[in-house]
Amino acid sequence: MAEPGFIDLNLVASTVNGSGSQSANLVLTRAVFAMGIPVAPKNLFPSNIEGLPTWFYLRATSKGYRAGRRRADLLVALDRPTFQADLAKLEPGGVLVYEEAFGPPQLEEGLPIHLYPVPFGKLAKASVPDPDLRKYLTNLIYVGVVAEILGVPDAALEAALTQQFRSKPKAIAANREAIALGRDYFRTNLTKTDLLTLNPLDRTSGQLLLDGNQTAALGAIMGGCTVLAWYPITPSSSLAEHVIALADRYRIDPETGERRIATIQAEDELAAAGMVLGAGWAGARAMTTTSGPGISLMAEFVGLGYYAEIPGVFVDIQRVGPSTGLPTRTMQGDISFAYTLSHGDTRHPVLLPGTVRECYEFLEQAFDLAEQLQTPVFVLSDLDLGMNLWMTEPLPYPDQDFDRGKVLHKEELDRMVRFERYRDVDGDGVPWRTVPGTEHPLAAYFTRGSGHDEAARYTESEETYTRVMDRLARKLETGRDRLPAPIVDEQANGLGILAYGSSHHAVVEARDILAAGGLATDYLRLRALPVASSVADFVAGHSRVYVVEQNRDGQMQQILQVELGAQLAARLVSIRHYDGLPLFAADLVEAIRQQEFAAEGAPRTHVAAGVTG
Amino acid sequence: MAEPGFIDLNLVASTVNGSGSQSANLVLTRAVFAMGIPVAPKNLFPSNIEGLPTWFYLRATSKGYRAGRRRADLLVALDRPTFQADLAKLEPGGVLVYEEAFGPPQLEEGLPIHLYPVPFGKLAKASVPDPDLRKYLTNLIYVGVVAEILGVPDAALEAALTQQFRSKPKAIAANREAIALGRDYFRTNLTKTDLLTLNPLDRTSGQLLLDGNQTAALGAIMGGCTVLAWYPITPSSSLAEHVIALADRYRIDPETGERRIATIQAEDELAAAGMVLGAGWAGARAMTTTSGPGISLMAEFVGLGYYAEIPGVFVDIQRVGPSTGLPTRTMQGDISFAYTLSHGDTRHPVLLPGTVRECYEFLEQAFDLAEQLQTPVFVLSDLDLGMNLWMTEPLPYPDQDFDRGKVLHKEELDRMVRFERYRDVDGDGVPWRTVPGTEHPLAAYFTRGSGHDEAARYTESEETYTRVMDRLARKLETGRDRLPAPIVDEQANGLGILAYGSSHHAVVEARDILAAGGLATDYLRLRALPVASSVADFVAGHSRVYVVEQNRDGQMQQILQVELGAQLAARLVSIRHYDGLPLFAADLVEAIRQQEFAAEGAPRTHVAAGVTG
Amino acid sequence: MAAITVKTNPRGLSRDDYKGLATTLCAGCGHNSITNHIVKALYDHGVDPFRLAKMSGIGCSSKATAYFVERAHAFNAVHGRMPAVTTGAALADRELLFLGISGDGDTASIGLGQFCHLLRRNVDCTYVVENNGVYGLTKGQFSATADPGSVLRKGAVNQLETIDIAGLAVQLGASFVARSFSGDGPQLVPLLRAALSHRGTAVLDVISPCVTFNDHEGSTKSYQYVKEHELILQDLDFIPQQAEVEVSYDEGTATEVELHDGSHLRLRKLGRDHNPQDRLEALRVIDEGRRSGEVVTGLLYVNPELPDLCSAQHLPRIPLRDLDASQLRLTRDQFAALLEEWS
Amino acid sequence: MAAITVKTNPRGLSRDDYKGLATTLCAGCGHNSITNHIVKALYDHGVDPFRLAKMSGIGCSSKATAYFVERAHAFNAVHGRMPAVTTGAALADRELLFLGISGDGDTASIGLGQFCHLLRRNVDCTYVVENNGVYGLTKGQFSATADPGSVLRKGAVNQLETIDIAGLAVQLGASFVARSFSGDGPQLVPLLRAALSHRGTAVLDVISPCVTFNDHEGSTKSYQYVKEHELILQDLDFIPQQAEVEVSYDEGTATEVELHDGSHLRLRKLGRDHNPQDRLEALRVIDEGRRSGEVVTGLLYVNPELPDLCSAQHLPRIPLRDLDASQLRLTRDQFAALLEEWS
Ligand SMILES: Cc1ncc(C[n+]2csc(CCOP(=O)(O)OP(=O)(O)O)c2C)c(N)n1
Ligand SMILES: Cc1ncc(C[n+]2csc(CCOP(=O)(O)OP(=O)(O)O)c2C)c(N)n1
Ligand code: SF4
Ligand code: SF4
Ligand SMILES: [Mg+2]
Ligand SMILES: [Mg+2]
Repeated sequence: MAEPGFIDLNLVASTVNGSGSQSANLVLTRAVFAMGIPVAPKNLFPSNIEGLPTWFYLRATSKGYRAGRRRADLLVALDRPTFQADLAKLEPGGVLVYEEAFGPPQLEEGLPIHLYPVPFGKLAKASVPDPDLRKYLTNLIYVGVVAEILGVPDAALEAALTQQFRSKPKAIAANREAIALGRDYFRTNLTKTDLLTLNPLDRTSGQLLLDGNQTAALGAIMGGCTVLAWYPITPSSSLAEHVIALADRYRIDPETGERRIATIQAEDELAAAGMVLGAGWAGARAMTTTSGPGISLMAEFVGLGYYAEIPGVFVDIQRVGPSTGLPTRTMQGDISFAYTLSHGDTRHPVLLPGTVRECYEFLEQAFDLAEQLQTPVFVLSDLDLGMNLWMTEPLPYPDQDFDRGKVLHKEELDRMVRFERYRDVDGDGVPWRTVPGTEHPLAAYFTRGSGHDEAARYTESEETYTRVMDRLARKLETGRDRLPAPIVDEQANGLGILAYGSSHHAVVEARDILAAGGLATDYLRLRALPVASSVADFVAGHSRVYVVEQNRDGQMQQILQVELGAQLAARLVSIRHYDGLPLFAADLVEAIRQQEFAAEGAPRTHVAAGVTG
Repeated sequence: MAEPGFIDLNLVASTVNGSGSQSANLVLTRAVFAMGIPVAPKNLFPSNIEGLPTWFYLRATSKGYRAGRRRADLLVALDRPTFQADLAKLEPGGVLVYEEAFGPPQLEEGLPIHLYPVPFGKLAKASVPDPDLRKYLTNLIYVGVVAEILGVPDAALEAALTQQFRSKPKAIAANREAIALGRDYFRTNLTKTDLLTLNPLDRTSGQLLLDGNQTAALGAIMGGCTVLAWYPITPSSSLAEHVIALADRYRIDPETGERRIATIQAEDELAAAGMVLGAGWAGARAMTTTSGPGISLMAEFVGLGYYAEIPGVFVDIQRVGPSTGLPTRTMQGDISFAYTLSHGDTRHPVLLPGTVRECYEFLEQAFDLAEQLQTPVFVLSDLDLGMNLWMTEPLPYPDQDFDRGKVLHKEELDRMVRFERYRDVDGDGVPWRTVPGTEHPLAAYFTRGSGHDEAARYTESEETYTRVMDRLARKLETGRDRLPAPIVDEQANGLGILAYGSSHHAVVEARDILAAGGLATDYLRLRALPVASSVADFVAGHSRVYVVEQNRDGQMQQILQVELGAQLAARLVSIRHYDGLPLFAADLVEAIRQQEFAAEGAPRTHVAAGVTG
Repeated sequence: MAAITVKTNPRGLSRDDYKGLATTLCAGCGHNSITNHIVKALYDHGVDPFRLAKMSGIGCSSKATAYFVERAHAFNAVHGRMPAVTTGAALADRELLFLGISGDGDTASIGLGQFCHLLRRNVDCTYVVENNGVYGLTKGQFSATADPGSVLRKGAVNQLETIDIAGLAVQLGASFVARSFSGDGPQLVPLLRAALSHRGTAVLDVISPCVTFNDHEGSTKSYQYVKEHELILQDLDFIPQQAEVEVSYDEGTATEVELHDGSHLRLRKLGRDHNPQDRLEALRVIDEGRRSGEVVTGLLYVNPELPDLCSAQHLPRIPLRDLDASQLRLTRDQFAALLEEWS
Repeated sequence: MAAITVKTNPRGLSRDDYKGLATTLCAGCGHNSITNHIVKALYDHGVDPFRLAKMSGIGCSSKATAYFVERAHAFNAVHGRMPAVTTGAALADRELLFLGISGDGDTASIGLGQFCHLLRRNVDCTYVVENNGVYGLTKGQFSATADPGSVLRKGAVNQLETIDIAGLAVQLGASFVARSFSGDGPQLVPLLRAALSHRGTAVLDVISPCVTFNDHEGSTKSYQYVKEHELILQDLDFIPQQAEVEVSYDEGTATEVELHDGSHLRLRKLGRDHNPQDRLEALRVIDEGRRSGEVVTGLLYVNPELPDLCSAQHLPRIPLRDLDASQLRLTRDQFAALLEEWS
């Protein structure tokens, strides 16, 4: 631990889901956070409701890194079935807190591990009569033990408890006692042999701990979403449920009781997509939230939205595919599928938030973009961003009013002799539209997914078809540089890294490690598709650019190969992580070092499967 | 008309659909064919049942070209609404046969056109009392007129009629009279001022006139398809209906009356895809036939088929998208969408027939491939191949028995101690499977679209997930060179052309024209995805390779850019035709010449929208 | 030029104002007759073209929205998915009058799931199924409403159970269900007007023969068959809200249903008694018809009380698109307080 | 070690041979009880594990196929699409015994269209809906079978009509429809066995409380509610084909339904008369229960005569996969003749 105040501690708690461990994990997280120490919690839970193993990763760093770390300095083992296997997660020299009843762990010879057996079950039994409550509080006992080991003060725990149980303060007492139980047990029965400790810092003041689905929901509300049509699917459900909760608080007219948003649980994702298009066509700001399987089911409707030019916001909280895949693991696997979703020639704007703040901002902007470009707009987040808590600066209040795009009302129509729905009058590929209900004889037009001309009349004419398709391509060009621009950190190093979405956080840390190792890198974080024109400049400015992403096939790598053209494509090196865990900096560093020190001859565009943790 | 016996005549008949014109067009086609003259008929019909304009293109060439030509040497105008507009289709010096009642055409000054007004309506009225029959026979009258103009002998017409009305010979007489009516009218009332004439050749003997859906249906039957689950959609319906017709003739057991195939009209394409997977899982050879919108709806199920490794044949007779698009026009627009259909990392074998013979062969092979690779296999044909008649050599009887792939039966299991459904025992990425109903305790396994290990057990393990996904990637590599190999015509010319599917026929003709103009080209016809390894060699052997395809976004061009890598990608020049008409050689020639004679500076990978006819 | 007087409706619009483009459907297609009845109903009803939204899926039937009221917005969606699109549009602007046209394939085959859920939500719209028992646009395959044993022109016999759209709708608890026949304007027009006045989903299952693919001997959706097997439940009159009752009629034989907007549908019974407010009764007549092969037409079931989706969602009367940032965003204070609460 | 005798069924298999993996569902989940009843029914019925095919969609309920008969093949499809997969598999091998497990979300929300068409085709399978009125696996949102007015734990009230799976099935003409309760083995086991003996689609709508998300006050799918509102139509005994009738019973109170394989289901009436071969009668008891809030359980409707899909398709008895090229291809002569005809 070099400089004073340096902290990089990684705790892993192995419990079973549905046992209330989540709440204990949160209390610990908030307590460390309350000590002014930056935290990065990650929850690895099973696709099931109760009784299966679940792992909680809590990383605390003075540098404020948001990525996780693979190995644990402190492992809390409360789940018998995984007890032995979990030991592999321990760093040598690490600390093991475990249920005494499991018996001593089988550790490989001479592995220097600090063992703290604790009779969690017994302790709980002795003090908590009700079995359900007991199961729950057992987890709090571990918080007490850990607090004692790491030196987390009661004040911090108290702050955490108040925040946690804001809505039901009555529960605080019981939780407090359970924590004390753990602390006391350690004090009286065990002696600290390890050196792990957390000293307070001042690096969290003004920061919030939020998950990306929560901030995205607020973004949707602030973006003026008035129709939410969704179908439950992990990991997107909580986004919709947050929108509904916010709507119940902020969208109900106190006088009339009217609700200024429609929130419909559709019968499936096809229907949800159709409702979004119907609502967008009628002028509402509509969105749907889903994950991979839902995107597949929305394919036909999204093609209709593209060709008939109907605004709509499609949020995909990505999980591991293909098919049902691993519903509770994270991946960036729908990038290329969403980008050109539906049969025929199509292409859609895709926003790629990389932080919980951007989950908020991009959702808010997505509605403007959808109406400006009159087309379905995708927002691709993922389980890691959406369902884990992240430390973030406060969210900004929007500084601009809505931009509803090119909509003609009665007043404008009064001044016109002719209205043609699909005529490119401004040369930017974006036509003007009217909405049903406009009281004017020029307003009406016929919306269809079949061939149509500028006046929205049915046609099978080859010239007209081609003209319309060329305009649609132009329209996306108009969009290209209106989308969130890449964020570039460039000091004219020869080596570049290009990443997007939640991979960002591992890149930040990896760059520090690489730089410390003498390998300085520049960095471009892509925030939308189609790729901004500036990306070509970045790639042109570097002899080699690592394209970092979380999927097997290097989907963004492929998109870049096409959009940047062959010359620049030759400089791209694909790094792929696809095991369902968030990307770890160490894996990324290793992959880049492997490459950099690989035989010059090796074809750089054929990195084998890449990083797989 | 250089060499003796040279013929290149293009006739366009403009009629209304549902009027029986189709039958007249066919008689004329077969008559010319019977004269030993190669024909290439193309039907441009509306997406409607009756009363809208429809154009019939009949090209006759001594060279036996299969592609069409844009301009008409002889225009038959029987549809008043399009009369004037149709005149633009006429070559200068061409011949116009039209309904006298339309009055004389407005032709631009001095355009040398041969006019033959014919009172079709009057003639029909005079001789055919029944109005419905009259409407129908009016079209036959035009056949007579044209026969007289071009010198098509009665013998040829007679042969055509017998073939056409094989099933209902009674109809022949009336048709014959109507034809005679036209011929006589021309003889007695008009004098031939043009020079168009068709002299008999001997270039059609042993050849057949078949459409690709018909041959594909036979391929499916010969390939051992036992379950057809489909949902009607133009232009694929006739394929399914041909399968059903063939099944009714050849799959019914004369004794028992049992039908050796199930043909189910599903409620939609999702269901059709699900039925295919269910049947494939249970060991049947199952297929579905659809077009673009159906592919979109099958996305989720195809992802399941990929991840759970279930064989199935998915036939897409491509039409113009996006969305409903132009249902009765042709395009190669679903290439990239089908190739990686479904969310997450997926990739599917895609067969690309370029002739009606290949529609037969590839369908027959698709069932073997699907079972060998245990995955959904796509066959991408299009409306032009599927619904137009093509001159073809006879179809070969299959020379091999079915290859059912790696299936374990009771007998093999008896000799095994353990069976694991997803274990790569042979190192080719293809595991062994059993089917339900196998009477053995080792046989059963659990099929799912969620995470699974080699033994088909549920798992969320990151290592296992990655291992399985890597094997799936390997499996496709195994498939890569088992798929139909590219057909290469190479004489070490610097310039290459790469095309696939129905574009082939325009390429053949374009190469002749280019060569005649001193521009010799080599040619590779791609017949499957993923691209065979030999494609890289072809591209490496040429300074420039034109990638010719029928879609807006250069979908194959993009796939090649990715699969060939940056170095080779730099040599590809994209030529895109996407107006819904079949590709014409002249357009292709023009596009290539434009490129070849373009300023060296011009970036070759940025051909603007490309050929749009 | 001398002024010529055109007959107009209360809204001051002429019949022509409700016309659409020329049909491209086959001559004699039942769908064309339905189009004409719709024009009359909209004209008589004095519907405001600017508030009318014409919805449809894909099929010959679904094309029909182009053939009436050219001055109204229309949305021709994808095959079988009109219900979802209509639901979204209805949420966005509950003041629009939605008239949906679908086919039996569009509704009972690919669209069945969405159709059922539309009814479950009781979205405020009129949903006309132009039911010919076949897929017209794809050239005559059986649809899911084909009756068992009915025969295609080329001889194929339907082996499967039929899906009775009206019966299904009643069973699912739809709030307005009627069946009619494209050839019966006097019955269809009042039913259409009643449907327009009803708040909630009004299903009209209208037998509409396909002259090209399903009008032959052996079809149960042919003109001939319906003429011979139609069992008409009631004589219907639509009485607009304003109009005071002129026609006097002998008690007992007639009943009236008051609709949501205060207008009435008067039913004069023919032959059998049928109480259209009794769901079980409706299920029975439909089931009996199904067994006897009779085509039971008329108002089968109505429940004017069932709240429609927008009411259940407590949506404001004004279209959602007209809400501005000040009505949709948290205030700066609320925003700050929320973040505070989240911190 | 001394030989221990294990009780076995006629097939010589022990109860354990019908066990599956340990459940991962919540303790107390109704689905687990249903799994136990299924194990008993399969054991009693002497089902051949090698001929059993376990089908399901996605949901807690759909996971249940892993928890019985580990030695049988299983297909856990995508959400709501099990009917299509089952249809395809049933066509491929009509000798397999299909047992499908689904949930109310899987069947009545996303899967409703496929479910209806499965019934229409009368695919030979047993289709169990483990109906808890919510989406368990996604943590407790309402499903389409939630009753109007029922309340979620967090207080949300369902505004929409319920989709009554049994009522819907009867209306669509399904050939076997029953409703039961996860807590009522004595009723569910004979119903399951009858379903297995029935040829065609046998729908069992089984109320199966979700203890985690929908077992509270205000839920109409809770143990408490069902116990208080269950209306049982009959006492049921399943009598295998072989077994001669031992139990004597007083005439009049009991009737028997002969099933396709010759076995019988004996119904001893409780309280009201119900003829399960009368569709209208079935529609009535369901509709009445719906109004009164009673959960009507028992055999609601059965029609052993309706041909199943494979029969309608005239498929051979042997699995289609066992047909070889000589049975599937045209002969060389036929092939040549066909091309000749095409030329
Ligand atoms: C997803 C999809 N599948 C198939 C089709 C092809 N298709 C167009 S219309 C139609 C059926 C129309 O039948 P129906 O709804 O009864 O209308 P009708 O033509 O009989 O009036 C079908 C299958 C399509 N357009 N989209
Ligand atoms: C296409 C798709 N959409 C959504 C989901 C998420 N999902 C999984 S299970 C489920 C609902 C399960 O409810 P139900 O069928 O009633 O089963 P239960 O868990 O209540 O037994 C949903 C929506 C999914 N897996 N696939
Ligand atoms: S095909 Fe049938 S449904 Fe379609 S327009 Fe013609 S008659 Fe009408
Ligand atoms: S969540 Fe509900 S349905 Fe799912 S396992 Fe638990 S109790 Fe059963
Ligand atoms: Mg129809
Ligand atoms: Mg449920």
